[in-house]
Amino acid sequence: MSTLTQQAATFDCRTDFADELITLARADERIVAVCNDSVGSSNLVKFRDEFPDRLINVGIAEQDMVGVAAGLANAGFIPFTSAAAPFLTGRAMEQIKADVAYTHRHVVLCGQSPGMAYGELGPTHHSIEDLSWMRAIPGLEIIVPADPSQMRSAVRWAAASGKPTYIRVPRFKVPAVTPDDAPFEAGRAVRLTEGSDVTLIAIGTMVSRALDAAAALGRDGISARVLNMTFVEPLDADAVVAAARETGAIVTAEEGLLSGGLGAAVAKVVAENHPVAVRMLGVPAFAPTGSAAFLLEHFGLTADGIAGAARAVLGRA
Amino acid sequence: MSTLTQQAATFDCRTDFADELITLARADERIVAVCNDSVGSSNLVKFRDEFPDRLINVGIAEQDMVGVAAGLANAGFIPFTSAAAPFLTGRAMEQIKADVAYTHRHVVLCGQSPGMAYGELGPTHHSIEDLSWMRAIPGLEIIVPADPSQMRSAVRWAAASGKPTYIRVPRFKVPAVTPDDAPFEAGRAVRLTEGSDVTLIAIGTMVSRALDAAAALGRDGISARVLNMTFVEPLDADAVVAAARETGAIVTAEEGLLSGGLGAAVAKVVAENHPVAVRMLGVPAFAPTGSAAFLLEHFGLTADGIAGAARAVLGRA
Amino acid sequence: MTTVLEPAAPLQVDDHAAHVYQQRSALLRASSPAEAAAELKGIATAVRRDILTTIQSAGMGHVGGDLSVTDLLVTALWGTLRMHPADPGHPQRDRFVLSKGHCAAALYSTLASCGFFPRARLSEFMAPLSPLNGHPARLKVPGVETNSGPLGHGFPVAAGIALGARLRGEAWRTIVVLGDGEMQEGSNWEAAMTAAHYRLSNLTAVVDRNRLQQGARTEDTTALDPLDAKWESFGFEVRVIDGHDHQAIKEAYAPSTTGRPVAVIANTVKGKGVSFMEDRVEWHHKVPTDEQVRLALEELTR
Amino acid sequence: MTTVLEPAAPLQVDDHAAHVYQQRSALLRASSPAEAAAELKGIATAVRRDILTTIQSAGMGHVGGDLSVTDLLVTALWGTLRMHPADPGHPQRDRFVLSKGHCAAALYSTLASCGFFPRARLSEFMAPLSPLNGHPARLKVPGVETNSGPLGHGFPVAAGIALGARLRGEAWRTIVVLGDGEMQEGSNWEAAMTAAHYRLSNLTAVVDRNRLQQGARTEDTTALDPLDAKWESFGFEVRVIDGHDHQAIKEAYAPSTTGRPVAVIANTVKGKGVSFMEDRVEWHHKVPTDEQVRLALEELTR
Ligand SMILES: Cc1ncc(C[n+]2csc(CCOP(=O)(O)OP(=O)(O)O)c2C)c(N)n1
Ligand SMILES: Cc1ncc(C[n+]2csc(CCOP(=O)(O)OP(=O)(O)O)c2C)c(N)n1
Ligand SMILES: [Mg+2]
Ligand SMILES: [Mg+2]
Repeated sequence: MSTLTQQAATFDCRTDFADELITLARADERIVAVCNDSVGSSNLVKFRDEFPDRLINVGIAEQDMVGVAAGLANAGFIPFTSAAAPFLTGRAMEQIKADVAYTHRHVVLCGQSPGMAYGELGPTHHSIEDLSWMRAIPGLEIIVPADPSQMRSAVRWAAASGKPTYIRVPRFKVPAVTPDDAPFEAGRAVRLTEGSDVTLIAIGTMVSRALDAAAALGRDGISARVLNMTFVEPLDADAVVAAARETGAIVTAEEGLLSGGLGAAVAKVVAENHPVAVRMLGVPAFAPTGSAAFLLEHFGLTADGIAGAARAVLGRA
Repeated sequence: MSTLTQQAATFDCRTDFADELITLARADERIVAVCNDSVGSSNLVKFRDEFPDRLINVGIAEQDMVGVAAGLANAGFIPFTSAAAPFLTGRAMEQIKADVAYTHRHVVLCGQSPGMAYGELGPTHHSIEDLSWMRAIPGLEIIVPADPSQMRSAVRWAAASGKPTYIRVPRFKVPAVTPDDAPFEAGRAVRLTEGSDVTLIAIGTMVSRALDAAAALGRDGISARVLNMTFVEPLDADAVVAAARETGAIVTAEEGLLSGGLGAAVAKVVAENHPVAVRMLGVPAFAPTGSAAFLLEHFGLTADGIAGAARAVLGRA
Repeated sequence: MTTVLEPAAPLQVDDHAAHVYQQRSALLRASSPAEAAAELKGIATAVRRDILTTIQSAGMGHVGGDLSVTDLLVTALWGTLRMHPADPGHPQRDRFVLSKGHCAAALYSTLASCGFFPRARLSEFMAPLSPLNGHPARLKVPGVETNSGPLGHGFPVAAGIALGARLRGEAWRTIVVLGDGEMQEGSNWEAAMTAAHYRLSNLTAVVDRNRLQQGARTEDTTALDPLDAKWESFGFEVRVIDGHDHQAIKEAYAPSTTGRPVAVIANTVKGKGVSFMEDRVEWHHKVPTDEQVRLALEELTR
Repeated sequence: MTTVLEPAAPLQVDDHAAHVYQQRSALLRASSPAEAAAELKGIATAVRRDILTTIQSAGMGHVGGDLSVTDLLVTALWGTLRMHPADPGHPQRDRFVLSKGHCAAALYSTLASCGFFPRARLSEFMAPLSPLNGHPARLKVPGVETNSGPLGHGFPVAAGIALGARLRGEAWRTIVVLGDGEMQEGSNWEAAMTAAHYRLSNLTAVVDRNRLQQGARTEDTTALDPLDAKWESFGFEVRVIDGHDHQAIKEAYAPSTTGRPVAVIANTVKGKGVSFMEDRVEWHHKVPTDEQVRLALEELTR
């Protein structure tokens, strides 16, 4: 697979997450970090060294972690609550529902190493469910940054928004894909390439692969639009409808289950507004053993896989 | 709303749940019940009286409840694990994922009083998230019975299936809607009326309302097919594709959020196989105060609401 | 997905009641526990009466736990904490969290007694679109700090609030009231460890130890005793009291003397004050008939 | 949604090793703790060596906790419980649950030593499509009773297994091993209450008390002490031992004498047996270099 972004330098967005958080914390005393014995894996060592009192590590206790964060928000803080995504979402689900979303507290939930980033550690440590789970909580904004610049924007956006927010913090290294002048707004997709035959809608780790797929399709004379959906909630429904109307076919790609994540959100908008053919790529089941890169290949979450789905949806397979 | 089923006798399926479980338990020593201080609200008083040792009440501890159930399955039992749906699903989410689904244990998860059945008790006690949450757990079968006969079939099916299963146990009273000869099979919808203009796909409390809607539409000369989807997982994709192909338009109705429940499952099949217009009815947000009946009206989850959606999807609004 | 806000008439401060509260509660807070007890008892009786009529008008509610927790609530809100009914979001307010949120009627009746909203609104309990939802919701009811209802949520949140006060160097205190059955939730023991580890001496956790939960006695469901030893081993300063003795409650609500957070195990009677409800499991959420309410109110004048 | 099964080569019993295990372990079980200790120690050293090479071939793993739990594992599987490597689903088997599932390499090495599968397969640890996943999965690895990895899951499951034995009138026992940091999870205290309430004397919960968790010492993260008092107040018979003394471990694994479930607090050293790893937090999941493995193996011959 010798395409542009696959050869480009790749970045670990956790560094950007941590650095941006420190920058914000220097300017705003209300910002605190809350974690579950995950100072290291949440990349919060520097934060702790600079703000020892403002790093609250509750130990291995995710329900308590989210409850404590909600309490800190009550006391006027803006808690960035950080844990491995499967434990943050799965273990503290009802706290996220009741204490954060329904109580409407400005708590920022940072799901570390989402998707299958923890590769060999297996399904208990994968977070392929988080987008489906979190989308089923009313009032929660959901951001899936695709590269370092979006990671930083996401942290800033969430700190300023006043809204309960879930952010995936990628561990899997990704190339930079976001143009300097790209918007970072709730409900606003980033259009990365123009295209008229098909639209590839991707998030997170899948965005660079969608770009590579578009390049490959272009070589076959297929004009593919690429949208980075970034905000899975609120979704950019206008961009989806425009894609359906203007390109007539859609492929979605995400590192997660298809039951209720990006693909499901897109399928809903399409089916309700402008029915066209959609193919959804994602993770179909609990993964076998393997590295994150291996598993993405295993499940066809690659540029080839995306391009293949595009050809299939166009009947050119 | 003076339509057939709305005038018919209605039933509390919890009685059927409890009676059927007792019948099975008499014949099969492996059947036990596990609950969270919910002997009364799970309608397990008679079960306990007849099988005092086989009713395991772990107290108010849902994570423990599901873990203990998985352990009982390891020891050769078939645990029917019963709690109010929001606490069973939201509080024990990661146990359901890891201990039941991923470990692949034959545990039957019985979500009592799902949807907005707990009316005035509010969003913390509503379970509008459960279908989206549970669909995002690989390997879990999901059954939403629509009436007493399906409730009994669901209990029998789950006991015999050997599969981890989630069953909604309705509290909101419903009329009988299932013909005697109707199938009860995984992945097989029940076709309740024939129709050629539009298909109404409903589950649980919405099925009788869909039938009423079909009757109302019929009076306007619109021929509506009604499918009771019963198994949200595995979905009857063939019936959905046939509906799309043969009737050209679909309305889904469920007592739950639309992010990843029945509607999302249907939209995926439609968008991937035979794109047609779909309207999805469900609960849009955390509910205000009110009885279950009031809230269903409030959110338009009525025969009128379904009929209106059908007219809208047909452009005859 | 967005949250739909309540279309209901919002609750607003009852100016007169709030004014009375400010003065009387200041005196009660300043009084010795022994001096304050009789007056607190009188307020509690009035609140109990409101609980009964509130549940009567709703035709639903959790009367047993409401009546067992009343004295704990009234002593907290009237006799201990600094509340601001006219300015419920006052940043320096003391915080009260009712973790056993099913006893919303008791909380609402007590908040109304303080003037957070007019007592007359209690009749809207659980009515369509009412702000007085079956479980407390903070965007709907002034004085509610966090939404409760699912058991095991209030204590971690309260620990976070107390930790927040500590981080800000603020003097306000936090009291959280838990059910005893609720202590079966592991989330509470997580919060206990956190509170003890951070030595949150500004936090008081109160257990309404009525020895009954929804379906049976706690000790017949999942035993909690020795509950004092549990709290002690989790690092709390433990005070075991009669949870209907206002003097004892006010004493127990005094700040920590050890630098550790305080656990008050308040021995109570579920259904307290209405003889035919007392210590009977079925009154967890049974609804009294009009005749039973009449009899209960009669008892509650004596 | 359906589960995709592993396309990997399944693990199969190692007949010879299983045969040796049946005989030696029967003798070890029958021996007094003092008699059995030396042999158990020898097996543990061999297992420690396998852990190191297993992690070396994977280039990943949790070596610190693997080495602290080894003696607890070996004494359970070789010296206490009745396992059936040739028939891993044997209905009367004793059950062993490793709740601290991140120490899969220790569990796999021990299971291989018993013959559940050939030792040679250990080199596939975490390889693509290998059954030896980073955390134990029962459909992939014979001898694994329940999938673990997220902390706080194994104990409730083990309580359910023990309760199941009780309900069926079966004599088999259940041992579950927990991390000490893991005890911060509230789900464990829920399970403790359940186990005590049902008086599950057929259940032994073992805490690998190495005083370190992922990022720091337990007492600097969220303090657990007095851990014995916690367990006692939750209704357990508590035995505090040196978790590297095989005699003491075997004694502590003896059945309950009180009718209550047993908690063994095993004081251990994280990284035990490899001097440069011992009691150092960074070895939670640091991976040794080839040279470090060589040095470690050298130490582990002595
Ligand atoms: C997580 C959760 N599980 C179950 C319930 C259902 N429930 C409501 S009240 C109650 C009993 C509570 O008992 P206790 O804490 O002793 O309260 P009190 O006796 O003061 O009413 C139960 C089980 C709930 N609200 N939340
Ligand atoms: C629910 C959950 N939260 C967090 C983690 C990440 N994690 C893996 S190991 C570990 C530390 C465990 O410490 P301890 O229980 O003391 O184990 P040991 O010292 O024996 O390795 C953590 C936090 C996890 N696996 N599960
Ligand atoms: Mg109680
Ligand atoms: Mg440890």
